[in-house]
Amino acid sequence: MILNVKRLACYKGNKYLFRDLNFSVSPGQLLLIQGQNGSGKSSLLKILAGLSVPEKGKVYWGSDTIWKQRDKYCNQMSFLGHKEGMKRNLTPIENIRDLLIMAELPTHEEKMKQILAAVQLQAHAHYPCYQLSQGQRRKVALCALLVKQKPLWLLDEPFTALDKESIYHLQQRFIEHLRQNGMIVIASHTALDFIDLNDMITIVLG
Amino acid sequence: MLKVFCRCFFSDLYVVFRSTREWLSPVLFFMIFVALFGIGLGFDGQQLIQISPMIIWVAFLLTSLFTTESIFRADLEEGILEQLALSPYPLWWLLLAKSFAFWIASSLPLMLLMPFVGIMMQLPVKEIILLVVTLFLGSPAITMVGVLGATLTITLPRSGIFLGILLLPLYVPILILGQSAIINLFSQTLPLFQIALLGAISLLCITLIPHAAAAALKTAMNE
Amino acid sequence: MSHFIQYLIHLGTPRRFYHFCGKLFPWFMGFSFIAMAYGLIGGLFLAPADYQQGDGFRIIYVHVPCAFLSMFIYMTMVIFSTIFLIWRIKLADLIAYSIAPVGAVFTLCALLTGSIWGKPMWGTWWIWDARLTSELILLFLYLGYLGLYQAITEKKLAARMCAILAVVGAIDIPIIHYSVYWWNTLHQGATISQWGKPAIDMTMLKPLLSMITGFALYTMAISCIRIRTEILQRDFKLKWVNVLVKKINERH
Amino acid sequence: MKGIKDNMMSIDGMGGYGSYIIASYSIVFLGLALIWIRSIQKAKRLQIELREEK
Repeated sequence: MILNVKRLACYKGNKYLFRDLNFSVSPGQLLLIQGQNGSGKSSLLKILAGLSVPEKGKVYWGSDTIWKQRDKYCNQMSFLGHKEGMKRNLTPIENIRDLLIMAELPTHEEKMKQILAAVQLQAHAHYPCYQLSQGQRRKVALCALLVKQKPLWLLDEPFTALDKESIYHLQQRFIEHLRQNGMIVIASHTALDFIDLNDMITIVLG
Repeated sequence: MLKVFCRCFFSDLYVVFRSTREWLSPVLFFMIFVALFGIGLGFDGQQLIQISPMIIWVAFLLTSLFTTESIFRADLEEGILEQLALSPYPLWWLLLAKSFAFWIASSLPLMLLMPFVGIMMQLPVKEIILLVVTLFLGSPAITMVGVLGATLTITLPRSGIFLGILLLPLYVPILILGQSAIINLFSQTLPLFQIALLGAISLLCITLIPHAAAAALKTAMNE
Repeated sequence: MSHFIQYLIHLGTPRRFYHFCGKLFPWFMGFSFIAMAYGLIGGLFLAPADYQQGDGFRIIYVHVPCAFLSMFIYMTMVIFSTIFLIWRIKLADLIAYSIAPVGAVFTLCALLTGSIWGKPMWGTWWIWDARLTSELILLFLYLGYLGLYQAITEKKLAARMCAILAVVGAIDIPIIHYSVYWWNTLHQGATISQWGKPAIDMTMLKPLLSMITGFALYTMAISCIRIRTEILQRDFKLKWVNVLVKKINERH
Repeated sequence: MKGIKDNMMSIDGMGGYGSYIIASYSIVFLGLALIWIRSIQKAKRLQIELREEK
């Protein structure tokens, strides 16, 4: 499966954020979307996720557009936006379980704990999320992403509020995912300093 | 399909019942509202019996109006709605589960209180039973209408009183039917017609509104 | 029929519709004045006094057109909102939004004249009967629609949200009407809404029909202006508007 | 002609309904005028705006 974008245009607040955008991401590739604040990074990512409809252009997943095969596409993609998608009153374990069930996946308690342990959150596994810091919540959300193991990851500013060590750890996970023929799209205004990849495409918006 | 419904439902219930303030404050509001009327009219027992069903109905509607604003507020801030919209399951199904949970959390406590409130307001047993029955049949419609209002105003920062203007027209038929059911009982006839109609409206709301709300929510995500 | 549909599609672009409205406007306005003038003269002077209500019934000539148009405009809004929701034709939403304030004013007029009429007839300014209640709720629906449209800053979003609201309201109004109606008939028997039903005399009916037609044409004329303004506002940045403005500037 | 005249006479007195009739007619036509004025105002304002813009 290839993610293919053709002649995409996004119109917001009386002007075009971008026009005639063409690119494709194939298995094992990472796409980095860069640009200043307000240049349309998040909007582009939302379009790719199918959350919003572009002014013009099409997004293909394989041979068909993502809007035609929405259920199938949603099944092969995980999206992490600005907001974590974590309920404040639920524990990390419960949150991850919710996300897994919503994605039609089996829930292994052990596996979830393992992954939480890998980011030093095992002690917090059974406390409500409002006790966690911003960065810790972000980590939980990324854990959910890792457990889900969907081929395509769409990540909006995944590194905000994370410490250096976690960023390093996360980027190792990215490389692992790419080796298993996964695809990653990242919107970020910082460069990926730890990753040294041949198969990286960069788009600069604005 | 059913599994995801249950998951969505229970996790919403956990969220509400874990924070006492969230489910208790509407109940308290309801009690205060009714008690104020009771105190104000307390010396005239006959008059109280005449209008107390109306007071309880209005208190119920106002309480649900105040809770309506918060249905999706937290979910929007936490990004849950985006995840719901991206689930392979149809959004209306998930919304139905959420609405059901919201109904349990907001309407059920009030209905359980009804016997006590009814005694406080000097209602005879028969009327209390009828009040609970009509509320039970009407409240799903009230909740669903609230869900629709909440999705329509989801992008507004403070929807408060404006939501009232939107929801008032939609509350009116339910209020009228509930009210007329009780007035019928005063004249010693069993108001089966109103009860059936209330049930029908609730069914209509349960089947149609999740679709409308899902469409509205998807558009709101677009922004 | 297919020619007609083709013609409609041809009109579907804002630019064509703008000019179309411009051409229709004087006709609507002219005929509406004629119809209203006949209605006024006929209603106030030619028609005889009612045998029950005396001259009080003459309020019918403004009340009924207002009430009719308030419902009619809402129905039109609902139809255009449905078209917008199904086929996503932006022009449909634009028309619905442009006529909504007109409908709100008519609803308010119908309510006020209704209660003025009610005072001498029923002895009270207001009763909660089916027609008055549903008219009041209709006013709230109009206000809700307009308020929501203005409150949501993202206009595309506002359009869809309001279209959904309009359609839901359309289901709501008959339910309210009949629930009050049944309530009244069950509870106190039909007492209020039954008077004055015998066959209406032609000298009374003709001015009424003429008045309704006049009001409807007036609404359409006003709608033409409002729709044109709204089209210009939404297509502010487009080329054809530039050309149009240049042409008007040259003429001045 | 006589019939019309009779009716005119009754309008003069209006059988006690005169104030109600005048009130309702004036409200409605005030309403009509109001929509008219508002719509024209809006159109004019936009026209000025457009001319200044271009």
